[in-house]
Amino acid sequence: MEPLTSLKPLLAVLVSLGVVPILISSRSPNVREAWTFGAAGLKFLIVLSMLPAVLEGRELVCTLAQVLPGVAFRLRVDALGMLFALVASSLWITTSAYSIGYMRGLKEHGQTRYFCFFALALSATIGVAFSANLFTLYLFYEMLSFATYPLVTHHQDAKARHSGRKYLLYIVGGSIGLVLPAMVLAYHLSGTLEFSGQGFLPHSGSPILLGVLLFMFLFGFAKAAIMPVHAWLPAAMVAPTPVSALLHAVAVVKVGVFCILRVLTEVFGLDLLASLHLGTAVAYVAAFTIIAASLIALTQDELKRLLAFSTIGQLSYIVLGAALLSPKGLMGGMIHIAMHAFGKITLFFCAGAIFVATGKKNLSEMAGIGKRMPVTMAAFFIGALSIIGIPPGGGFLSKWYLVLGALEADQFPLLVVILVSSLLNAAYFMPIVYRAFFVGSRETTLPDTVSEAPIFCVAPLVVTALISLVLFFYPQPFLDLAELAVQTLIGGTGK
Amino acid sequence: MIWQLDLLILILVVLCGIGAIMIRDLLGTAILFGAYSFMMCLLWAIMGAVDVAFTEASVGAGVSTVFFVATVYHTTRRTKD
Amino acid sequence: MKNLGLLIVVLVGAVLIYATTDFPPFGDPESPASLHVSPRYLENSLEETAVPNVVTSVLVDYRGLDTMFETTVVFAAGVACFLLLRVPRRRTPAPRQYRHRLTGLTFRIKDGGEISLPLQEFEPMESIWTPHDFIIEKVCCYLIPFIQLFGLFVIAHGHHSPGGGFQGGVILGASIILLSLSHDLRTALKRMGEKTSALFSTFGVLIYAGTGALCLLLGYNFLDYQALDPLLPGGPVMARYHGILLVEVGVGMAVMGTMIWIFRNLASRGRHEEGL
Amino acid sequence: MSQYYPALLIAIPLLAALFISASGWLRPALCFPLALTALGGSLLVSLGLLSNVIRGIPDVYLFGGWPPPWGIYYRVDHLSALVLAVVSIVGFVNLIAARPAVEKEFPEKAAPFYTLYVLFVTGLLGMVITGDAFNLYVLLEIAAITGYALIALGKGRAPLSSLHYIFMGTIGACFYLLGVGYLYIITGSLNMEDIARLLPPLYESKVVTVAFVILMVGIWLKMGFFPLHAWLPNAYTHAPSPVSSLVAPLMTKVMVYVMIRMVLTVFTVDYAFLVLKLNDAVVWLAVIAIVAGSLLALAEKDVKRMLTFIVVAEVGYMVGGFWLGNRAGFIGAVLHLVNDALMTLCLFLAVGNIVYAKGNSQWDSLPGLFRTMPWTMGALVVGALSIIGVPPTCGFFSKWYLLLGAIQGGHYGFLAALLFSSLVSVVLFFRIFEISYFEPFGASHGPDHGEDGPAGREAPLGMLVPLWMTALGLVLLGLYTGEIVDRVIRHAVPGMML
Amino acid sequence: MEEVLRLVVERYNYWIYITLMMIGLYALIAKNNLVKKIVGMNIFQTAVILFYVSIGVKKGATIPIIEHNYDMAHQAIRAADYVNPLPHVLMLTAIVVSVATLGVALAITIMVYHRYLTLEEDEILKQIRES
Repeated sequence: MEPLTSLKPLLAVLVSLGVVPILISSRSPNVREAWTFGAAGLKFLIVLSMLPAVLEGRELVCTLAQVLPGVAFRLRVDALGMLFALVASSLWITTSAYSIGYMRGLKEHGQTRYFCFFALALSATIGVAFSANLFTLYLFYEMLSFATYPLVTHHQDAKARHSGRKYLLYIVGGSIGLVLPAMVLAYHLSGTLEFSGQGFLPHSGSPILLGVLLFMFLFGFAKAAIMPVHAWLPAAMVAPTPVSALLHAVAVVKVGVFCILRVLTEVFGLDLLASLHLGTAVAYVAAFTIIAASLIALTQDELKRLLAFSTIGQLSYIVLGAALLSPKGLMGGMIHIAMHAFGKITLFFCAGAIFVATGKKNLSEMAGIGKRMPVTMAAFFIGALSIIGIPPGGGFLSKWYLVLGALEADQFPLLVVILVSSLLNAAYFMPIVYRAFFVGSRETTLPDTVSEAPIFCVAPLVVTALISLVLFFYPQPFLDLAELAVQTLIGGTGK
Repeated sequence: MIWQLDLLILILVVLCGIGAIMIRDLLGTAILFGAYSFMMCLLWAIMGAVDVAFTEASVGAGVSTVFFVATVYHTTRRTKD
Repeated sequence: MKNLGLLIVVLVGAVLIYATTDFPPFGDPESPASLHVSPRYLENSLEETAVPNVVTSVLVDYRGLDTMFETTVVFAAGVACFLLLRVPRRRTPAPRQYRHRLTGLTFRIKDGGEISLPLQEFEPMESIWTPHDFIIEKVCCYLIPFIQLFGLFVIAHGHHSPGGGFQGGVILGASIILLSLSHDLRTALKRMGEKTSALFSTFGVLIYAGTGALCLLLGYNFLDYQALDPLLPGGPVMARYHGILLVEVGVGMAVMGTMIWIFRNLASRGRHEEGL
Repeated sequence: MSQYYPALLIAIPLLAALFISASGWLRPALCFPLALTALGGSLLVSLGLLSNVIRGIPDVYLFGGWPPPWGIYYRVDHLSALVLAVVSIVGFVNLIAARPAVEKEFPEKAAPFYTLYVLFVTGLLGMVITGDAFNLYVLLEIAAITGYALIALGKGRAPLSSLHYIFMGTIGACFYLLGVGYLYIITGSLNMEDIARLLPPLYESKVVTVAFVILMVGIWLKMGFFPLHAWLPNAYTHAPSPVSSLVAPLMTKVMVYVMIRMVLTVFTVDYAFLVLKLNDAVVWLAVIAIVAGSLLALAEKDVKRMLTFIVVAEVGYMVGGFWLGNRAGFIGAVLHLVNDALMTLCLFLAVGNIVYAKGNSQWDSLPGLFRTMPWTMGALVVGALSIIGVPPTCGFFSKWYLLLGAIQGGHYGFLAALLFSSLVSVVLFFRIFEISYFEPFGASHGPDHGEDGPAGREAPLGMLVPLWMTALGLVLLGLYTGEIVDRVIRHAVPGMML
Repeated sequence: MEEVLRLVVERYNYWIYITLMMIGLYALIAKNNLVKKIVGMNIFQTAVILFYVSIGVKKGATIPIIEHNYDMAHQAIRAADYVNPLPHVLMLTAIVVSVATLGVALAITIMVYHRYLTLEEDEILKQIRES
C-alpha cells in the first residue's frame, strides 16, 4: 500500500520541544510540571492517532531534508516502530508522574534541567522508533546518548562522574568507533541507507566483510548491553531512579535492541543472515549474555544493580528472538519489547519508591518490607511475574513466542537457554518477594515509621503493574503490530 | 654586463650576508646588512633592473638599516652568536 | 637546533639546485619568461599608456591591483607598529630636562610644565644626552630640502626614468627621518606631527583606492584609468598617463607617511618623546 | 550591478579600513560602525556572488580592463564563492562579538585594531577570489602582516609567539613566492589558468616538480600542517580572544583553499594525482597530523590551547580528504573547510566568552561554569558535538564524506585516524564538561547543590548573540548539507574525480 | 666535464641565489638571537628577489625604459631589446612587503625585549619555563 505523507511523526518527535516552556517556567515548579505532563499526554495522543493507519498496514512518511545523496532525514511510521513508540510514549506519562513524586520527595537540585533532558531523551526515543533509515536512526541514537548523560550524572558527585565516563565510553565509543564506520561501509556497499523489508545490503558482498559489519553494528549499538559491552548499565545505576527506569525500561536500552532489530531485519534482511548463517552466531552471543547476566544477577545485593543485570539478560531475549530468523521468534522478540518494558519499569518504580520511603538500596535491608509497603511490593510481585514469564504476567506471552520460535528454527540448545534462564530469573526474584512478605517482624531492620511512598510515586507503579497484567489478557494491539511487522519482513521472502 | 664585475659583487654579497649573521654585535649586523643590501642593489643595477635597484637602495640600504639601528638602540647590542 | 637547521638547509638547497638543471640558461632571450607575457608590455606600453618606463606602466596600470595591495601592506605595517608600540599619552608627562647652552647646567622639570626661561638659551635634552654635532646638524639642515626636492622629482618623473611613487616616498620619508636623526625626535615631530604622518599614510592609500573606485563609478572597471578621460585633458591614452601619475602621488604620500610613522614608533618605543 | 561584485568585494572593506584609520584620528566613535558596515557590505556582496554562481552566471572581473594574462583578473567559481561566503560570514559574526572584548582590553587602540581586522578579512577574501598567482602572494602578505600584529597584541607570551609566527609565515610565503617564480621561469606566465594551459608539455620538467613541492611546503607551513605546525598553537593561544576567533577559523581554512586551488587550477589534478603520484604519501602525512594533533591536544590543560591542537588535527582532515583523490574525499574536504570554519569559530567564541568573564581559559577557571554561564557552555556543547561529529550538526556530514572517501579510496589508515580523532575529541570535550559540570563537588542531594561554587557572570549579550548565531548555524548547515553539496560543491569536483 | 662547466657558467647566478637563501634560512632556523633571525629572514627574502630579477635578464638587452622620441611610425619596438620588466614589477612589490614585515617584526622584537630583557631565544624560553 502507498505510504501516507504526514507530519504526524515529526510532530510526535517535536512535541518534546515542550522543553522551551519548561525552561522558561523554571521558577514555578507547578507550571513546569504541567508543561511536562501536557507534552507527554500530547505525544501519546499523537502516537495513538497514527495507530489505526498503521494497523491498516499503511506507513506514514515525513521527509525533512535530503542530506546526502540517497540518504534523507526522513521519518517513517511502520508497525515495529509504532509498537515501540506506543510503549515509550505511554510510559513517559507514568514516568513523569513518578519523577515528580520522586524528585520532590527527595528535594533534588536541578529539577528544571532534569525535566528538560528527560523530554529531550523521549523525543530522541520516538525519533529512533520512527526512523526511516539508518542515518536518521543514528542521529536520534546519538541525540539520546547525549541527552541522557546529564540525567545519568544528575547527582554531580564524584561517583556520578565516574559512571558518566563509563557510560560515554561504551555508548559513544561504540556509536562513533563502530556504528559510524559500519554505516559508511554499508553505504559504500549499497549506496543507500533506507530500511527495507528485505534489507538493503547487497547479497554479493564478501561474507567476511558482511559478518564483520554485523558484529560492528551489534556491539556498536552498545545501548543494547550485549556482553561484553554491558558494563555501563550497572554503573549507570547511580542515576536517580526515574532515570534508571527510563534507561532500562523505556528509552535507552530498548533503543539499543530496537536498533539491532532494525539492523538484523531491515539492513541485512533475514535471507542474507540465513544464507550466511549469521543469525545463529548472533543468537549464541545473545544466549551467552542471557545466561551470564542472570547468573551475575543472582549474586547482587543492591536492588538496582540486580535489576540492571536482569535487564541485560532480558534484552538479549529480544536479540535472540530476532536472531532465530523465524516468524514466531521475531514476534516474540518484538512483543518482549513491550512486555519487558512494563514489567521492568514497575520493578524500578518499586525500587525507587522503597528508596524514597526508607532510604534503603540493598536487598539485605529490605526484609519484611512487604508489610510496611504492601501496595509497592504487590506491584513488585506482578512485575517479577511478568519478567520471569509466569502467567498472568504479560511476559509469559513473549516467552511463549520465543519458545515457539526456537522450535520453529530447530534450535534446541537455544530453547534450553530460554527455559534455564527463566528458572534463573525466578531464582533471583522470588527470594526478594518471599523475604518481603514472609519473614517475621523480628528479623526486619526497618524502623516502624516506614510507610508507603508519596502518592505520586505509588500511583504510577500501580498503573504499570496493572498494565502488565492487562497485557496478558488483552495483548491485541501489540500482537497485531508485531504480526504486521513480521509479515512485512517475511512477506517479501515469499514464505 | 661585465661578468667579472658581476661575479665579484656576487661573492661580496655572499660575504656580507655571512658576515651579517656571524658578527657578534647587533649594531655591526645592522650595518653589514646595509652593506649587503647595497651590494644587492648594485647587482640588480648591473642586471638592468634599475627600478628594483633604486628601491633596494632607498629601502634596503636606507630605511631598513635605520629601523635596525632604532631597534638595537632600544634593545641591546649584545648577542651570543 | 643547529644540526637540524643545517640538515634542512642542505636538503632544501639540494632540491632547489636539482631543479636549476632544467632552467633555461641565465640571460637567455629565448626563455619562456621573455617570450610569453612580457613582450606585450614592452611593445605596447608606450602606445597604450604613453609611459616610456615600462616598469612604471606595468606596476601601476597593467598590474595596478598588486601595487594597490602593496601600498596597503605598507599602510598595514604602519598601523601595526602603531597598534603594538604606541603608548597612550600619560596623564602626568614624563619629567623633561633642559640644558643651558652656555654653562652646561641642566634643569629637570618634573610635572612637565612649560618653562618661562629664555628659550634660545636653553635646549631640550634627552635622558641619554649626547652633545649635538654642529656640523651634522647644519649639513643636514641644508641637505634636507634638496633631498625632498629629489624625492618629489622621483615621484613626478617616474614615468620617464627609474623611480616612482614608492622610491620617492621613501626618499621623502628618509628626509624627515634624517631630521630626527640629526636633531632629535621632538624637532622632527614639530615639523610633522604624528597625526599628520598617520593621515598622510591613510590618505595616500585612499588616493590610490579612491582612483580605482572613481573609475568604477565612471562606469569602467576598477583601476581602469581610461575612465578618467572626461576629467583629464588629452584623450584616453593620456588619461591613463595622468591616472598613473595621480596614483603615484598617492603611493608616495602613503609610503612617506608610513615610513616616518614606523620609524618614530620604533625609535621612541611608542612614547614619541625622545628617541634615536 | 552584479558584474561589479568582485571589485566591490575587495574595494568596500579596503576603503572602509582606510576610513576607519582616518576616523580613529578624527572621530573615534565611528570606527566600529564603519567596520560593521564594511564587513556587512562584503558579506552581502559575497552572498550575491554565491547566488550568481548558483544561477550559473560566470563572474570574471578584469582589473584595469586588461585581459589576462597581462592584467590581473578575479574569477569566481563554485568553490571560491563558497569559501568567500564563509570568510565573510565568519569575519562579520566575529566582529560583532569582538566589540565588548576590545572595549575591555584595549579601548584606546580600537581604531588600529578594527583597521587591521578589516584588512585581514580583505586579504583573505582577495586570496580566495584572485586568479593570479602573484596577486595571491600580495594578499597573503596583507593577511599575514595584519595577523602578526593582531596576534602580538595578546598578553604574556603573545609577542614571542607572534614573532615565531612571523618567521615561519615568512618562510612559507617566500616558498610560495619561489614556487610561483619557478612556474614563471618555465612558463612565463603568472595567471593561474594560463599556467595550467602551458604546463602539460612540461610535466616531465624537474622545475615543475620542484615548484610543486615548494609551493605545497610553503602552503603547508602557512596552514600548520603537522610537522610544520609548531608556530600555530602558541600564536593562537596567546592572541587576544577576538583575534584567535578570527584567525584560527579563517587562516588555516583559506590556506587549505589555496592548496586546493593550486592543485586544481594551476597544476591540474592530472598532474598532482597521476603524474606525481603523491597521494598516498600526503594522506599518510595527514593521518600523522590527525593522530598527532589529537594526542597533543590531550596533553593540554587550557581550553584555548587544546582547541589550537584540534585545529592542527582538522587541517589533517582537510588535506587528507583532498589528497584521497576521489569524489567523496574532495566533497568531504571542501565541506569540512566550510564546516570547520564555523565550528572553530563557535568554539573560539565560546572560549572568548569564558576568557572575558574569567580572565583565562585554564582548567582552574572552569568549575561551576554550567551554572554561571549556561548560554556560553550550551554553545560550547553544540560546537563540541560538531567537532566530535554528531548529527545533525554539520561536523557529522563532512566526516561522513571523508570516511566514505577513505573507504572508497581503500585508505583504511585515514579511516582509522578519523575515528580515532573523533573519539579523542569526545574525551577532550567531555573532560571540560565534566570539570565545569561536576566541580566544585557539593552535596549530591538536596536543593542547594553547587550554590557555594565560584561566583561568575554570563558574558554580555553582544557576545552571546553572535555565539548562538554560530551555534544554530552549525545545525542549519548540517541540515542543508544536501543543498550545499548539490548546488555548489558538486560543480567544483574536478572531472578526473568523478 | 665541459658539460658540467657549461651548466655551472650558465646558471651560477641561480646557484648564488640558492646559497644566499640557504644562509638566510640557516640564520632563521639555527640562530639564537631574534635580531639575527630577522636579518636572516631579510636575506632569505632578498635571495628570492635576486632569483626573480635573474629571470628577467636578457643578454644584449637594455633597461626597460623605452628611448625618448621613439619613432613608433617607422619601427616597431622589439621586445628582445629590453630586459623583461615583469619580474622587476613583482619584486618592487616583494621589497615593499619585506620592509613592511621587517617593521612589524622589529616592533614585536622591541616588545619581546622589554618583557624579557634579552634577545636570546634560549634565555627567553628559560624564563618562560621558570615562571
